[in-house]
Amino acid sequence: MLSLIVFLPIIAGLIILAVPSSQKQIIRIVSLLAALAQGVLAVLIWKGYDPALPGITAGPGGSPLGSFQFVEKIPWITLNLGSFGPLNIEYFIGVDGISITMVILTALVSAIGVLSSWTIQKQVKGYFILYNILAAAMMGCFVSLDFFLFYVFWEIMLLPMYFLIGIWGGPNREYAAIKFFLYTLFGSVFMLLVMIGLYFSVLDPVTGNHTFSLVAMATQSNFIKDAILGPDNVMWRYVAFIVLFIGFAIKVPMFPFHTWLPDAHVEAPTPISVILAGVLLKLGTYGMIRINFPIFPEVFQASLFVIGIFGAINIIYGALCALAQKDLKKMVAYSSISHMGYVLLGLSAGNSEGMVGALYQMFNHGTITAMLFLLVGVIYDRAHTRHIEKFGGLASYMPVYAAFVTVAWFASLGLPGLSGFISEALVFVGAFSSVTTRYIAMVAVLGIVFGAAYLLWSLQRMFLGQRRPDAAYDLVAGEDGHEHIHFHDWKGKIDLDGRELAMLVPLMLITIFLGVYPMPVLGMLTSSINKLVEVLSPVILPQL
Amino acid sequence: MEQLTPIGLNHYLTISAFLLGFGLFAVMTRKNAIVVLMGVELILNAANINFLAFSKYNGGMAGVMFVLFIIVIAAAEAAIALAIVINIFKIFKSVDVSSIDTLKE
Amino acid sequence: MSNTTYTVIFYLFAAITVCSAAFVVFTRNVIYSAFSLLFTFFGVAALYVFLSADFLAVTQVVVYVGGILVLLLFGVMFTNSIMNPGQKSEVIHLFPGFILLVGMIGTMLYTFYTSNGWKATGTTLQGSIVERIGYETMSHYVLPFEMVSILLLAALIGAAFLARFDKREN
Amino acid sequence: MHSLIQLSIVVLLLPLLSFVILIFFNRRLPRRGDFVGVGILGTAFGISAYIFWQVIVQSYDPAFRVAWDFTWINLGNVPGVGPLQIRMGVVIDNLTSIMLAMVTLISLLVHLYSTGYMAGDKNYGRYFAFLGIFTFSMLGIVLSDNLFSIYIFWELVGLSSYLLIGFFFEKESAADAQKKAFLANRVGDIGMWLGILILYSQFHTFSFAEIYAKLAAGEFGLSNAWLTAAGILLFMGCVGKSAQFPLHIWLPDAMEGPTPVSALIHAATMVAAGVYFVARIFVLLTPDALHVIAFIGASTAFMAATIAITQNDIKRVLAYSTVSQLGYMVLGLGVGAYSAALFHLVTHAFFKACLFLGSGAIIHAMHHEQDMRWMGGLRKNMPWTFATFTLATLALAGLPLTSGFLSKDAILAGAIGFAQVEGGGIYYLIPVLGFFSAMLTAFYMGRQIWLVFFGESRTHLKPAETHHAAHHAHDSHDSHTDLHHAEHQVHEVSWNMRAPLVILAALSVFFVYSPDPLDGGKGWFMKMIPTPATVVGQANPQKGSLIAAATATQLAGAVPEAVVGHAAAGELPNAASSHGQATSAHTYSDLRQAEIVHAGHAAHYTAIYISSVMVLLGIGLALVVYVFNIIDPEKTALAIRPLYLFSLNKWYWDEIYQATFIKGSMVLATTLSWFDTHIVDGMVNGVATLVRKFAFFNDSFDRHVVDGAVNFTAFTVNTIGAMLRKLQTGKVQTYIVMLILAVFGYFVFYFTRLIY
Repeated sequence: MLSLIVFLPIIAGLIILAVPSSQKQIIRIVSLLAALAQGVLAVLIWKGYDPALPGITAGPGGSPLGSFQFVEKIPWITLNLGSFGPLNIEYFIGVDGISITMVILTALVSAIGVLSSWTIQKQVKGYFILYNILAAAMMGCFVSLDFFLFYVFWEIMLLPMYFLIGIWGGPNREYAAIKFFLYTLFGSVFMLLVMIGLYFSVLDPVTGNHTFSLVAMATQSNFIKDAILGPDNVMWRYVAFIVLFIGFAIKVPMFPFHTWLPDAHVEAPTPISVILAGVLLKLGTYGMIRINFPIFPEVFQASLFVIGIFGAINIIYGALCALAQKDLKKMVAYSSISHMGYVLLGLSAGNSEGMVGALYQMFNHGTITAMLFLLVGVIYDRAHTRHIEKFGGLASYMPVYAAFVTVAWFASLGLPGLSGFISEALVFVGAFSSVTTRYIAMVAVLGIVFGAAYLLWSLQRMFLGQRRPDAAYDLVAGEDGHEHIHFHDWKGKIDLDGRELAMLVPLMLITIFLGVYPMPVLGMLTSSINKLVEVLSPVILPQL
Repeated sequence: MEQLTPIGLNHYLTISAFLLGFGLFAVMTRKNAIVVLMGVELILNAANINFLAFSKYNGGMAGVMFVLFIIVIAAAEAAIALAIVINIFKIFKSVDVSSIDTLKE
Repeated sequence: MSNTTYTVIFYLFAAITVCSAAFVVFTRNVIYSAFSLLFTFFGVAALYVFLSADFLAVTQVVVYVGGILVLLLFGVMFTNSIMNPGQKSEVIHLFPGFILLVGMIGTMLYTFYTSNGWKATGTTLQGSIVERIGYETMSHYVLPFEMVSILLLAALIGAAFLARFDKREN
Repeated sequence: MHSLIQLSIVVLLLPLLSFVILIFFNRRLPRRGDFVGVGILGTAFGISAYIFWQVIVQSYDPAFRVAWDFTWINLGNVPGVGPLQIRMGVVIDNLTSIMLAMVTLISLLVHLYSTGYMAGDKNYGRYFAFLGIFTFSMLGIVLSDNLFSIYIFWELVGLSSYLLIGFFFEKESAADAQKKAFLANRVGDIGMWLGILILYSQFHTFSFAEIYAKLAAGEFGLSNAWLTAAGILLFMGCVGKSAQFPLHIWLPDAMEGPTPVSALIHAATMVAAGVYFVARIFVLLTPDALHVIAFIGASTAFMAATIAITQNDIKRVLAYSTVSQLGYMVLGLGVGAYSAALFHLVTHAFFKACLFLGSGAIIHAMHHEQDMRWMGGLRKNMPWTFATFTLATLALAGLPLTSGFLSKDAILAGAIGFAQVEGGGIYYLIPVLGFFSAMLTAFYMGRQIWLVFFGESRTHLKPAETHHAAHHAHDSHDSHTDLHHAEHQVHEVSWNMRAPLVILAALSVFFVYSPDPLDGGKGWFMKMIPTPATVVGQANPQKGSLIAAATATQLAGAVPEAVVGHAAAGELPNAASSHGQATSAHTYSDLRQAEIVHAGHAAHYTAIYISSVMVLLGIGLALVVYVFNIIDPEKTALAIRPLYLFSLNKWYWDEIYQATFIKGSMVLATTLSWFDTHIVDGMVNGVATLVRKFAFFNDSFDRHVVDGAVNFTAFTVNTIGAMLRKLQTGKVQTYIVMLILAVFGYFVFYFTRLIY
């Protein structure tokens, strides 16, 4: 079932490969069907998921499958490396509470992304093939429980992203694409090193061979004592943790490594921004939770404070940068830097509230930011500019759009009743409850105000007040006496059309519903998170 | 005159050496095919001298017999060679060896 | 005859041989070289006599002077118009030629006079060896003898075939 | 589930229903569906009135409290904590039922009023929808039984206030105002949120009841400083919402919203929610925190009053008076006059709503003229409005026989008592400020009454350009732009705007609350809302209780009575045994509190005298200035110009904030983004450039050295080949030469070997 949901887009890609590139509509419909089927599968998985099983580590009796669900485990690559012993890489996938939310999010966002890709006119065939590969790779990252498999998917993901930005992007796309690619590759090289190191220091408790299985790695007793990353090599474990953390932090993106994000977002086409912000950023934090922390729990405990500091920096720094932006999309990009900061802060809390909040924030940020970027795309399609100062008074002329923007903006600034609030609140609750990060949380709370500031300010400048003299649209007196808005070379509906509504309404409903009643998602998280916190709990801090 | 050294093997060898050298020189340098042939004859004679000298000073008849055969073969050789030279002359209207470089192709 | 005259005569003939050979090589006139070759052959024949191979000396004179030299002269006459004597034949590779001439001769002489690998054994051929040649020819060397005769035959036929003019040509 | 709970939940959800209906279907409904809002609010008010009847009137129980909650978020079995749940719930006690009735009533009246006031606006339906969601959130604050849900609804009222302030969003000023309001509230909410977090981090629960129980059990793990900090931080929420100094700046600007909204949100209910919240958390406030609260309240009351006396916009005067009155309430809470503060909350809600609605009627009649300088002489044209407005003004000024007198006097009495207990000195500043503000209140309200209703109409005096500017300001949202060219015909407003005025004015009279026009303490309200027992008293001995111990003689009287607790339920307690009455509700866990209440009742009549004198003084001053024109206001203004400007420009708070925080954060933001694009990203690009440089160098090395070697080999081979080709002349002799050369070479080699 998981394999199906992972490889369905690939199948769609193959079908598209067969379709002549002139049949744009067929291509679009094929990938839309694939995405919808993915969504259906995701719902089925969600239905069949038993939230009681925690996952994270090996299950009762040390069964290698752990308490994961929908597990598929077959040997993939088995070589005999002679002196290195047998190299066995497994096709080992499965979900637990942490990954299933991300799986659902991925299915949702990629379906939305296909809809939003409808306007792509340039090389439709190639676009959708790459898009489907991307969707498959993302899904694979979230379900794979074998480090090598994870790494493979992780790398596969880069390439389509590079082309999607570099070919279908904005004026400065090559720069952005290369920057994104190099940055992420830089991170994943580190990951590769640590992966190999781990392979040689972990034994599968059952077969007794070296293994890439993340489940086995998550149990400290499976480590060879004097291996390179064994429990004795404290320093190397620290190094590996930091290196791996940087690898993921680049994806998050964490403060010093974040500059690829605004460029990539500004240049990427709308659907790719949606995917990028909606899913790809989550891979960073997901990787930390799934790989980084359980494998090096004691280092994690030792570095809580630092992670928290970086989280707070992300929150406030991102918010302030967003406050200064003139380009709407860039502002949204910085806002997602700020919001991912909440995730880091919640992780740094190290307790259940914080971690649940962090994961829930990942989910909500996925939906909310997808909404934000879609809305930015809507106005960009019409006005061909994203300059905030070039609008004003739009609310009078595009009421539906204004309403959606208002809800999305308020969801993003964490208004109660919308899902963003609960996750931020839980993050702060956790961060404050943990003695380590208490004062960090006190500072990070400022982010709430700055967030409100830049969002409300942009809202005012674009939608409230009167039309600015240098606005990107004209006002023409309609036959009914009222003034109507007119965009140059925009034939379509002025206000949101059906396709855009079809993209936005589901996201909005999810946002509101999860803001009122979060348990559908939280219920899947809690047991896994509590287990994770137990796994991370040994607070014997080995001194470096 | 007693102090004159008696004629020994080396004297003959020396002569043959000179003949050989001159013969080679002729073969190498002269353009006229006939002179080249003469060079060849000189070389053969040098060889003959050697054979005979060794067979004289070492006893045995092998050298003598060889020289005999060599002379015969040299006669045949000379006949054939001259025939060839004449044919060459007929084809190229010249006996200039250096102008005959069809081997190059 | 006394040892001294013997030696003097040897040197005389040696000088004739070498000088005439040198003249053969170094003169530009084909006719001259042909004629000086005659002297060379004579010298060599004389040396044969010194080497107590009188029969061979005779053969040398007969074959070379009587046969080969005549052939050569014929060749010369065929190929060069006899009307203008003193016609020259050019040389090539003069420089490597000289180098090699000097070099070869030098090395050989050096070898002969430094290496005494072959000291003459006591037994030397004495007196005439005609009957021994005959004996050897018919005993040991009968097969080569026959071969040579066949060869000669073939050579004569071949030479005749090669050298003949055919009507069509002129 | 208790039946009242069910009813209260219905009350809570009805306005939400109205919001949902109106936001989606208002264009399809007749009259844009305003009747839906009014009808639903009427139902809600009916139900809450029934609850009020049940709880307060029919069977009063001082300890009445029914609560119900459900698991909202279940975090499962959290390691280190055990099963952890975040529960949501509603609670109904006496205070809640009173607040319910008050909120729904005022909301209903405002709905009714708005049908007239907003008639013809192009977003008429949306307006009622917003009113609905506001009422929903406000009721949520009132009903919620835990800090978390209070915070949620706290933000939601912020949202609805944002939406309603910016209802005329075409006006830049409105857009600015709404943003300002939301941000100022957010700043306050941060503090409140941190306070909540402090409590949660200790108790892992948000519920009031559990927190108080654990506090009383002394389970608070941190030091008392943290508890004080928690109190002050929670109070910051009130500072933001109730526009206390220093976050008061947003409320006057909020008057950009439609006037009924100002009446409902920015006078009666939402801004009072801050006070209500402080009352909810009153029991965990340490004396230090209370001192801070008291001082902030006093300073707010004073500052706002001083500003109000010079404002010309009729709504701004009322806005500042609101701030000032809120300051009173906070002051009351701070000094421990718990019931008095809440009493003032209720009374103020009614008469201030009445004032705003009245001013709305005036503005409506004056065709959106808001500047009092161009009004005047309206009493003849608008008698109903005049009567109700004046009555409410008297209540606000605090003249006897009005509700405002009862409550304000109670607060001031508590302040005096507090000052006595705390040992005088600086603490006397609080009652002094209070009384002075009372005088100022009387003065500026008298000024307003006079400017608006008496004298002659001064409309024609208005400078033309400002006149037209005013038109431009509002004709984007104003439907009736007809009479602007001609002289205004000012006429009384229609019934649906008149009725609320009358009702509210009627609710501003003393007998609604107390049989004794001079003593609110005898009224039902202050009897039924007694000061709750603090839960931090014994846990942390503070100055107050030490003093209490020192002045044990007084307590010798108070405490035993408390212990005996002669529950004087029926008989009206008199001033002599007032402390007995006060303590009869329950026994105080903190001596200091008992003492303050006692002293407050003792100081009751002093307060009455002083405040009455002050009020009369103020009104007299107003008369002197504006009626008899003995003092010319303009001349006075010129005489004390600095002070005048200081007050007119609202103590320059906006400018200060603009210069410090806003500009500061903007500068910081631009700096950071410059830093981001130039330094951080610059580093990245720098590294990239370095790598590129190295790559180029590497490339050239490759091309010239490595590749060069290959080419060189090829070249050499080529040349050698070309050289050797020369040898292949086809001349036999050449070959011979070579052959012999070889042989000779062999010779040479051979012989050289022979030599050695």
